[in-house]
Amino acid sequence: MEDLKNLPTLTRKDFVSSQEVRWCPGCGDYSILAQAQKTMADMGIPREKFVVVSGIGCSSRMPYYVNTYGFHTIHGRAPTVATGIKVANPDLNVWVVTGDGDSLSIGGNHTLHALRKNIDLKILLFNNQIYGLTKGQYSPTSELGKKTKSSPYGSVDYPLSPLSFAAGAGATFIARTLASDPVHMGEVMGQAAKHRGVAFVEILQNCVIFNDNAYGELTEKETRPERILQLEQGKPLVFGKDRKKGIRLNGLTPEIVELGDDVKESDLLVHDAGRAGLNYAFLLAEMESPFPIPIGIFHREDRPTLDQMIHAQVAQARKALGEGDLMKVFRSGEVWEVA
Amino acid sequence: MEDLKNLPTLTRKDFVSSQEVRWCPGCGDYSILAQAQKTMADMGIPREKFVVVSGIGCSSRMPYYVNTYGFHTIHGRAPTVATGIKVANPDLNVWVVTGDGDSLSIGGNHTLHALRKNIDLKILLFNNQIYGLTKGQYSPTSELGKKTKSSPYGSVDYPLSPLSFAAGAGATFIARTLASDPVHMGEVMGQAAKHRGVAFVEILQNCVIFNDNAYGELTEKETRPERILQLEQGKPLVFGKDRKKGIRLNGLTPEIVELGDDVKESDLLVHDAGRAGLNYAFLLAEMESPFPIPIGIFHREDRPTLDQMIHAQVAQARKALGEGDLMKVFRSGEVWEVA
Amino acid sequence: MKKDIEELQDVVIRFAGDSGDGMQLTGTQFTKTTAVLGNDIATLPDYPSEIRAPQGSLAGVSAFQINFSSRDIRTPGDDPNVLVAMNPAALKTSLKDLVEGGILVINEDAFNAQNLAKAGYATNPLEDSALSRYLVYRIPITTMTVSALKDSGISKKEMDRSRNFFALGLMFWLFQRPMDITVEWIRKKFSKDKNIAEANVLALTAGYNYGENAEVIKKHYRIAPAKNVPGTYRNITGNEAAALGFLTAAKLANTPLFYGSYPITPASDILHELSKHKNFGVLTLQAEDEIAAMGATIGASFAGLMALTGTSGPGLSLKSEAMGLAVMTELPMVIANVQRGGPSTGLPTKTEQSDLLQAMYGRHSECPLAVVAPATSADCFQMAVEAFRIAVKFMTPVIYLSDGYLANGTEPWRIPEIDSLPKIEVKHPTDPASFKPYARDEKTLSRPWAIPGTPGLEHRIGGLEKLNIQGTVSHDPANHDVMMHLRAEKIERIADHIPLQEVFGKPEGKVLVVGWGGTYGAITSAVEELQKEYSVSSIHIRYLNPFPKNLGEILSKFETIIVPELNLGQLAHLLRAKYLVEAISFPKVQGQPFKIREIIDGIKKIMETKGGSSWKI
Amino acid sequence: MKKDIEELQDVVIRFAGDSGDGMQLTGTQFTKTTAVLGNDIATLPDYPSEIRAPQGSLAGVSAFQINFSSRDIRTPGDDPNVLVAMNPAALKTSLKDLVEGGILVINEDAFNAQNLAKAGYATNPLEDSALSRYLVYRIPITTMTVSALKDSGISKKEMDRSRNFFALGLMFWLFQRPMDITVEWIRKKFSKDKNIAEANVLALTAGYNYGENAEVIKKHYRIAPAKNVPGTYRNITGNEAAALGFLTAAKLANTPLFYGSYPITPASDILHELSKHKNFGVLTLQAEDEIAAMGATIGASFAGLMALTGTSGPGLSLKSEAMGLAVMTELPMVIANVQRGGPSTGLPTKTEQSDLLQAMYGRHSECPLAVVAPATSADCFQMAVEAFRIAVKFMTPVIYLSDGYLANGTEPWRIPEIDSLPKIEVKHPTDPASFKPYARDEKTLSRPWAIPGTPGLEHRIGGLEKLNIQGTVSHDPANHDVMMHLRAEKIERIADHIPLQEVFGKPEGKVLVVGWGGTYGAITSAVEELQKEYSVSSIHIRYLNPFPKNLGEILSKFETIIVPELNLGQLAHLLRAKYLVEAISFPKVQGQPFKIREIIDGIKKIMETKGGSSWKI
Ligand SMILES: Cc1ncc(C[n+]2csc(CCOP(=O)(O)OP(=O)(O)O)c2C)c(N)n1
Ligand SMILES: Cc1ncc(C[n+]2csc(CCOP(=O)(O)OP(=O)(O)O)c2C)c(N)n1
Ligand code: SF4
Ligand code: SF4
Ligand SMILES: [Mg+2]
Ligand SMILES: [Mg+2]
Repeated sequence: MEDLKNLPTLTRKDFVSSQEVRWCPGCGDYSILAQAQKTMADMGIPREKFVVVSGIGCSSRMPYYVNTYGFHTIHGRAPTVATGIKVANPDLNVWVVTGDGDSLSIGGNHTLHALRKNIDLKILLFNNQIYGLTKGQYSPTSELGKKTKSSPYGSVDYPLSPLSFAAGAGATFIARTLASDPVHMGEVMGQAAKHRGVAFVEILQNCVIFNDNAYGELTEKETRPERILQLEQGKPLVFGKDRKKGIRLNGLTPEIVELGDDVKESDLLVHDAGRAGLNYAFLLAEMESPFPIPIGIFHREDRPTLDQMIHAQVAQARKALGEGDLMKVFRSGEVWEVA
Repeated sequence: MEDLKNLPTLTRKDFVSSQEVRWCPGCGDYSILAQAQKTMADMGIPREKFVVVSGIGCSSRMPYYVNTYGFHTIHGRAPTVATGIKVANPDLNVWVVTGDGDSLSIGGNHTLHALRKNIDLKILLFNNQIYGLTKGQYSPTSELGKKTKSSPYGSVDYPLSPLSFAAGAGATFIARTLASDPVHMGEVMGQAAKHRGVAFVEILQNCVIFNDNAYGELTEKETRPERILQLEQGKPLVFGKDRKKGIRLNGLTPEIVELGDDVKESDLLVHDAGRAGLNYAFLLAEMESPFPIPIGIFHREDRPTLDQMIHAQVAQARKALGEGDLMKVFRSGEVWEVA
Repeated sequence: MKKDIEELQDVVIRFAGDSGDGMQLTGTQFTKTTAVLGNDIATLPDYPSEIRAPQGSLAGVSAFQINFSSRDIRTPGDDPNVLVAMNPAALKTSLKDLVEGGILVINEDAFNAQNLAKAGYATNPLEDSALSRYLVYRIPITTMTVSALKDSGISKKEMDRSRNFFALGLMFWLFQRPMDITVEWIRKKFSKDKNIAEANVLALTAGYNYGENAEVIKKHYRIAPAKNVPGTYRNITGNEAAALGFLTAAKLANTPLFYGSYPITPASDILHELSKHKNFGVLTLQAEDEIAAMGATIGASFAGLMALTGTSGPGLSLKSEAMGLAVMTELPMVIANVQRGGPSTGLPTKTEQSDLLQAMYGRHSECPLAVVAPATSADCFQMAVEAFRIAVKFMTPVIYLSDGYLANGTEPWRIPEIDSLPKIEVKHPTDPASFKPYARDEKTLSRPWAIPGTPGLEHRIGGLEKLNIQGTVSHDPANHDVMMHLRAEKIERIADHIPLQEVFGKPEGKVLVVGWGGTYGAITSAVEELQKEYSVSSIHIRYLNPFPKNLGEILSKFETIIVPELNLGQLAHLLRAKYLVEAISFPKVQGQPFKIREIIDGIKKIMETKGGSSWKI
Repeated sequence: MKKDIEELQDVVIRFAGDSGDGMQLTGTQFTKTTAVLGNDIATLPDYPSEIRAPQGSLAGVSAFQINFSSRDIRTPGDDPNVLVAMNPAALKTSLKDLVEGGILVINEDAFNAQNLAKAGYATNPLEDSALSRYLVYRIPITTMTVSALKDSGISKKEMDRSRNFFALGLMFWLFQRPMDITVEWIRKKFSKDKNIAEANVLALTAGYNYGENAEVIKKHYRIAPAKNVPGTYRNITGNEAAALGFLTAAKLANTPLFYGSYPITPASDILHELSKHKNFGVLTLQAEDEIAAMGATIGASFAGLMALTGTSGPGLSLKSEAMGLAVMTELPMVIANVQRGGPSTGLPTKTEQSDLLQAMYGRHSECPLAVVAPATSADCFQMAVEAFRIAVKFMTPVIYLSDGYLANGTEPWRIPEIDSLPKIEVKHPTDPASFKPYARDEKTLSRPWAIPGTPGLEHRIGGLEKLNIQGTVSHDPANHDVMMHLRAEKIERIADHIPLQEVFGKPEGKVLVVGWGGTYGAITSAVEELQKEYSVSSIHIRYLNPFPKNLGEILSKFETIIVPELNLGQLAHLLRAKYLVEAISFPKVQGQPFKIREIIDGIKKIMETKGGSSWKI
C-alpha cells in the first residue's frame, strides 16, 4: 500500500499520503493538515503507530491525506471508534479530527465523555462555525441570528463555547489556535501531542465557501492585535497593537485595562496553564467580544488516563489471581460428574 | 380519565395521580415527587397545562405519579420530546425528570443542547450516582474507583460534575438541592418553576438499594453543617457547625477560612446568583471535598428562550409577509399555462 | 445568415463541466425556459460529493441533464443527444453516453495540457479521431466570452466566469428558445452589481449570436410544445414538491406544521424550503442530531401539531429506537426519508432505493407503521399529503420514502387548486367523561388524539406496553398479545382507505413488471416500448405498507413477475413473502437511476430464460 | 415418623412470593442441589421490572420455576406440580398454572387482611373452597421460623427474612435432597455475620424437620438421577454461558477480548460476568450509550482484538447506523442481542424473539451480516464461540441473537475440555509488498485484517464506498455494483462453513415444525410427543443468516411447514421469501415462553384445518 521507508527521522512528507487533497481552494483545512503532518513527524514515533480517526464533514476527510493508519468513521462517532482503538492498543498514538457540527452537535455526547474520562486522544476540532460538507447550515458554534440555508430568518440557537464545554467536562488539556497562524498552530499541536491524556484543541478555521471571513477580525493584520490575546506561560495577559492593554481580575470577573501609570503589568492576570482546577481555563474560555479572544494553551494537567487505568486493572488482576484459567472458571460454582 | 375538578387554587393532592407509586421503600424519589407536586400546585397554573416528560430509569417513572399530562419516553431522550412539546405549544409548562445516567450518560447530548439553547424546560436531575433501574452499575457521577456490578475492580471513569457541565453549556438557571431536605428542595424548585428559560436542578438523591448512603455525610445531622454550604442570595459564603467557616477567594481559587480576628465576613465571597457571566457558578460547581458542597441557586439569568424566538420569527414573518398563501407559493418561480 | 430548422420530437442535452463552471445554473435556466415553452421535461442534476473537488479533475465534474419533448416523457433520458463539455474532464466522463452522431459542443479553450492531464488524456482528443462519430462544434468559448465582454468594465476573472452563459445562449439558439426569461433572471439575481448583470446578459447574447452567425453551425431545431393536461404548470424538484405537500397537508388539516430535522444530503433541501415559509406558521427546528429531531417530532405530535421529520439513510438508522416510541404511543407523524447510496456513508450524493426493508423492519420487536413512496418528482407533492392523511386518520407514524433521484430531479408540476383538495380531518377529544387514552375507533382502530392543555384529559403515555383502552402501563401477557395484534391490524386496515392498484396495460398477461419509487419513469417507458411486441403490463406501487388490497389479485393474473429496483431485491422480497409469487428481482446498484434501455434489455433477457419468445403479441 | 416415599419421573416446582421474599435465591439453591444430585433440570426466573414493587402487590410477585427429572428435559415445565406461595399475591398470580391435584405450600402467616386486599382477594381463599382441587399444606412459615430462631441473637426483622430458608428446607425434605450444599453456601455468603449465617441454617433445618415431623405431610418423593452424557456438569444461565463462550473464543483465537457495552436488561449480566475476568486480559468498557459501545467495538476490532458488544432491542436499534460502518469496513466483531419484549421499552423484563427481522434488515441500504442464535441456555456457549469463528473467518460483524428466556434460565452444561475445541485462526498480514486493504480471499471473499502498528501497511478505511481490492474511496458506479454483490455473496458463502441442518424425526413426512432460538425445548418436546401419533418432524435453525445449505431441500420434503415463534411470524416470513414455501406462522407474543402443550395444541389445530387427521401414523 504505502512505502515502507521507515527512516529513523521522519519529515512532514512522510506523512503525506498518495490521495489527492480535495478541499476547496483557500479552505483553512489545508494549513491544519500541514501542521498535523509536521507535528506527527516531529514526535519521533514511527508512522504505523499513528491512527487518525474522524467523523463526517469537510474536516473529517483529513485521515485520507495522512499517510498513517486512518479511520473515516460516521458522523459524530469518531471519539467512540478512537476510544476502542486506544483502549485496545494503548501503544498507538490516536488522533481525532472533527468539525464543529461533528463534535458538538451530533457528537456532543461522545466528545463529552472522551474528555471526562481522559482518554489519551488528541482531538483537533476544526471550528468554522458552519456545516461545510452539507453546504452551509448553521452549527452549534454559529452566532445567534446567523442567516444560513436552514435559518433564512436567522438562527435562534445560542452558540456553545467549545472550550467552556471542555472545561465543564473536566478535560486535562484545553487549547485554542488559528488555522491561519501555522506557527502558533504548530506549537499548540506539538504541546497537545506531548500531553498524556485527552488533548482538546479548538482550531478556528475559515470556510471560504459557506462562512468566509468568520474570523476576519482575528486574522487580519490590523485588527488581530486588538482581537487576539496570545497566552504565554508565566506572562501577564497583555494584548493590543502596542501591547498596552491587559486583562485584570475584578473579583471573578475579568476586565480590560490600559497599562500605564495606574495599572502595571504586575496587576494583570498571569497566564499559567498549569493552575490547579479549571476555573481559570473556564474564565478564558468564556471570554468573548468585547474581550480579545485567547489563543494558546488554557489548561494542562496530568492524570491517569482511562486506557492506562483499564490496562492497570488487567495487570493487577493478573498479578493477584494469575493469568486466567478457563477450566477453573468453567468449574466455578457447584459441579457434578455424570459417569 | 382524571377528575375534572379545576379549582382556582390547587393543592399538592390535585397533582397526585391514581397510579400506585412503585419505588423502593426509603427511596429518595418519594420526597422529590412530593415537592414537585407541591411546586406545581403553588404555581397557580391549571393542571392540564403541565406536561411532565421523562426518560428511563427509576426516577423517570415520576410522570405516572403526577396527575398532569405526562410522557415516559425512552432512555436519554426526554429533553428532545420535551423540546418538541414546548416548541409546539409554548403555553404549556414542561418539566423534564431524569436520572444521572439518563441525562448525563446516554442523554448527555440532548441535555447539553437543551441547556445551550435555553429551552423553557424545568429539568430535575435525580442524581443518585448509580444506575438504579438496571440494578446497580456505576454512572457518570459515580466516584472513581467505585465498585459496582459492572466495575468489580472499581470504576475507571472520572465523575462528571453535572453543574460544571451545565455552566459549560451556558445554562440560564443552575441549582442544587437535597432530596432529604424537603424545605430547601421546595424553595429551589419554586425558583426553578418561576424561571423563564431552562432551569437545571441537580437533586442529590439516595438510592437505598444500590448506593445507600452516598450522601451520608451531607445529610446526617452531625456532619451536614461541615459538609454543606447553603447559598443565600446576598449573604457571604459561611458554613460549619457554628457558622465559623467561610469561603474566600484567593485569585481565582476559593479557599476555606476560619472566621475570627483575622478574617471577617466581609472578606468572604458573597453569594449572588445573578452575577454576569458563569465564572462564579462554575467555581461553585467545581467545589468538592475538602470543600463543603454548595446547595441553592448557583446562577440565574434572563434571556429569550428558544421557543420564544421561534414563535417570534413566525410572528415577524407573518407581519412582514402576511399569512402564508399557498397558491402564491405554488406559483412562485416560472409558471406556464397549458390550455 | 438564415439557417435550416429541423423539427424534432425530443432531445436530451447534458451540460457538463467543472464544479466551478456553473453547469447546474446553466441547466436550470435552460429547463425553465423550456418548461415555459410548454415542452414536457425531466431533469437530472449530478454533482460531486466534494464541495469543491479539485479544479479540472474527473471527480470535479458537475453535470445537468435535461430531456425535453413534444410528447409525454417520464425520465431525463437515457443518453444525451447533445453534450456540452466545458473541459476535458467533462468530455471524458460523459462522452461514453452521447448517442452516435450526437452533437458535441466543446469549449476548446479548456483543452490545454494541464486540463488534459488532469482528465487523464494522454493525447488531445480534439486532435485525433476520437470524436469522429459525433457532430463536433469546437468553440473557443472562453476566448469569445472574454472578447465579447472586453468593454463591460468587469475583471478578467469575472469575464471568464460568464462563459457558461455563452454556452447557454448558444443552446438557446440551437433549440429556438427565447432568452428573455434568463435575461430577467440575471438582472434580478445580480441586481446588486449591474456590471456583472449586464456582462452576463452580453455573454448570453454573444452565445446566441454565435449560433446565428458562425459558419460551422448549419441548422437549428424546433421541438413543439407537448400536449399536457390543461392547467398551470411549474417546474419542481421532488424535495420542493414534498415540502409544499407537507405545507399543504398542514393547511388541509388546519394545524401548524412542525419540522424537526438534522441536515443531511439529499434531504436538507426540505429543511431549507420549509424554513422559508415561517409566515405559514411552520415551526422548524434544526436539532442536534436525528435522534433529537425524531424525539422533538414525537413531542410536537403529542402537543397536537402536524409533526414531520426528514432525513436520509444514516439518519433513519439513528431514528430507529425513537420510531419505536412513536409506534407504541400511536401518535400521528411523518418521517420523510430521502434515500441515497449506502450502506453506511456509502455514496451520499447518489441515488438508491435500498431503505425499503429498513422502513418495514428496521426497529426492534414488532413495530409496524405505514410506508408510502412517490413515483415522480411531482408526485412527491401528492404522496406527502397522503402520508399525513394516513398518519392523522390512523394515529400512526408514516414513512415517506423518496430518493435522491426524485428529490433533486425536476419535472413539470401541474399546480393544484388548494380548494379542490380534500380536507384532512383532525379530531381532538375534549370530553373527560368519555375519554380513554387507548380507546379505539371501530373502523380504523386508531386511538384518540388528546392534546396537553385540554382540561380533564390529563393522561400519561410512554414506551412501556400499554393496557388497551385504558392506556396505563401493563405487563399482562394477554394484553401484550392483544396490543401486538392491534398495532399490526391497524396498519393492515389502512388498505381499506387507499386507492386500489392500477395497472399500466392489460390487467392480465404474461409478464408483470412491478416497481416503486423513482423508477416509475424508466419502467413505464420501457414497458410502453415492450408492449408494442410483448404481453407485458406494469404496476407501480406507491402504497408499500400496507399494499393495496387488490395487489395479490393482480399478481395472480400474470405468469412472470419482474421487479426492477435500485437495490438487491427488496420489494421482490416483500412480494415473495406475502404472496408466495416467484417475483424475479432485476436489481441495479450503481448509485444511478435505471435507463429505459436497461430495463427493456433486462426484461427481454428474463423473458428469454423463461421461454418468453412465445409471449409476443 | 417414617413417611412414605413415592418415586417420580419429573417434577415442576414454582417458588413464588413477594420481591422481598428471596424467591430467586431459594430457587437457585434448590436448583444447585438438584443439579448436583444428577437430575436433568431447567429453570425459569420471572421477576417484576420494578426494583422493589410495592410489597404484597400483584406487580411485586417474584417467581422461580424449576423442572427436574430423571430423564432428558428441555424446558422449565409448562405447569408446576408444586407451588410454594409465600403470600396472597403469589397465590393469585400462580394458582391458575398449578396442575390439578398439585401440591400447594402456603405461608399462612402472610394471609392477613392487608395482604389479601393488596392481592385483590375479597375473601380469604384459605377459608373457602377455592383450593379444594389441590393438596394444600397451610403452614405458618413466618411464625415457625421466628420461633425456631428465638435464641439466634438476631433481630425480629432478620428472623422474618429467614422464612424463605424454612420453605427451602421443607422442599429439600419433600424431594429428598441433602442440605449440605446450601448450608455451605449460607456460611460463605454470610461469613461476615455469623449470627445471620447460623440463623439461616437453623431456619433451613427447621423447614426440613417440619417436613419430617409434621403430621399433615404424609409422604415425600424421590426423583432418580438422569442419564446424561458422561462428563462434568454445572448449572449455567444463558448469559453466563455466552460470557464464557466469548471468553473461550478469545482464548481459542489467542487474542484478547474487548467488550464494549451499555447496561440494559436482560443483557447486563454479560457485562457483569466479563468484567470479573480481567485476569484473562478482557478489556471491558462501560460506554456512555449503545452507539459509543458499538463505535468502540469497531475501533477495537480495527486494532486487532476479539471485539464484542452486547445489548437488547432498544440498544440494537441505536447501534443500527454504526453497524453499517462495521459492514462497510468489513471488520470482524460480534454483536450480542438479548431479545426482550417490545416494541419500544415494551416489556423489558419479559422474553420475546422479535428482533430477527431487525437483525436481518435493520440498517439502511443493503447491509448484510451473519446471524446466529443459540437454542438453549447451555448452547449459548457454543453459539458464542461460533459467532466469533464466523466473524474472524469472514471478516464480518455477526449478530448473536439470544433472548431473555435463555439468558436468565438455567440448565446443566457439560463442561467442555478447552483443548478439545478447534482453534480460531487469526491472520494479520505483515507484508507491505502484497498488501491491499480490500483484496479478497478466494474462498471466503474476506479481506485481510491488517492492524495499526504494522509497519508499511498504513491504510485508511471508512464508511464511504470502497474501491474493491484497493480499499480507497470510490464513487464509481460499476464498483459500487461489484461491492454490493460482494458483500452479499460473502455472507452467502458462510453457508459452506457451517453444519448442515439436522432434522429431529424422519427426514420427510407431513408436517415440519421449524423453530429457532429459545423455543427449542418446548418445540422439541411437543414434537416428540406428537410423533407418537403423527408424521411430524422438527428442525431448529441456529444459523439464521445464511441458512444452512440443505434447508430448502429439507423444507421441500414436507407438506406443511409450521413455525412457532415468540413474534408475529418473522422466521416464517424469511422462509416464505427465500424458499416460496407456505410456512404457517404460529405466533405467541405474551412476553412468556411457549408451553409444550400450547405447541402441541397449536400444531394439532393447524393440522386439522389442513385435513391432517389422515396424517396419523
Ligand atoms: C447521521 C448523519 N447525519 C447527518 C449527516 C450529514 N452531515 C455530514 S457532515 C455534517 C456536518 C458537517 O459540519 P462540521 O462537522 O462542522 O464539519 P465541516 O464540514 O464544517 O468541516 C452533516 C450534517 C451525516 N453524514 N450523517
Ligand atoms: C436504549 C437503552 N439503553 C439502556 C437501557 C437500560 N437502562 C434503563 S434505565 C438505565 C440507567 C438508569 O440510571 P439513571 O438514569 O441514573 O436512573 P435511576 O434508575 O438511577 O433513577 C439504563 C442503563 C434502556 N432502557 N434503553
Ligand atoms: S466547504 Fe468550507 S470547510 Fe468545506 S472544504 Fe470548502 S472551504 Fe473548506
Ligand atoms: S433502586 Fe434505588 S433509585 Fe431505584 S427505586 Fe429503588 S432505591 Fe430508588
Ligand atoms: Mg464546521
Ligand atoms: Mg441514577
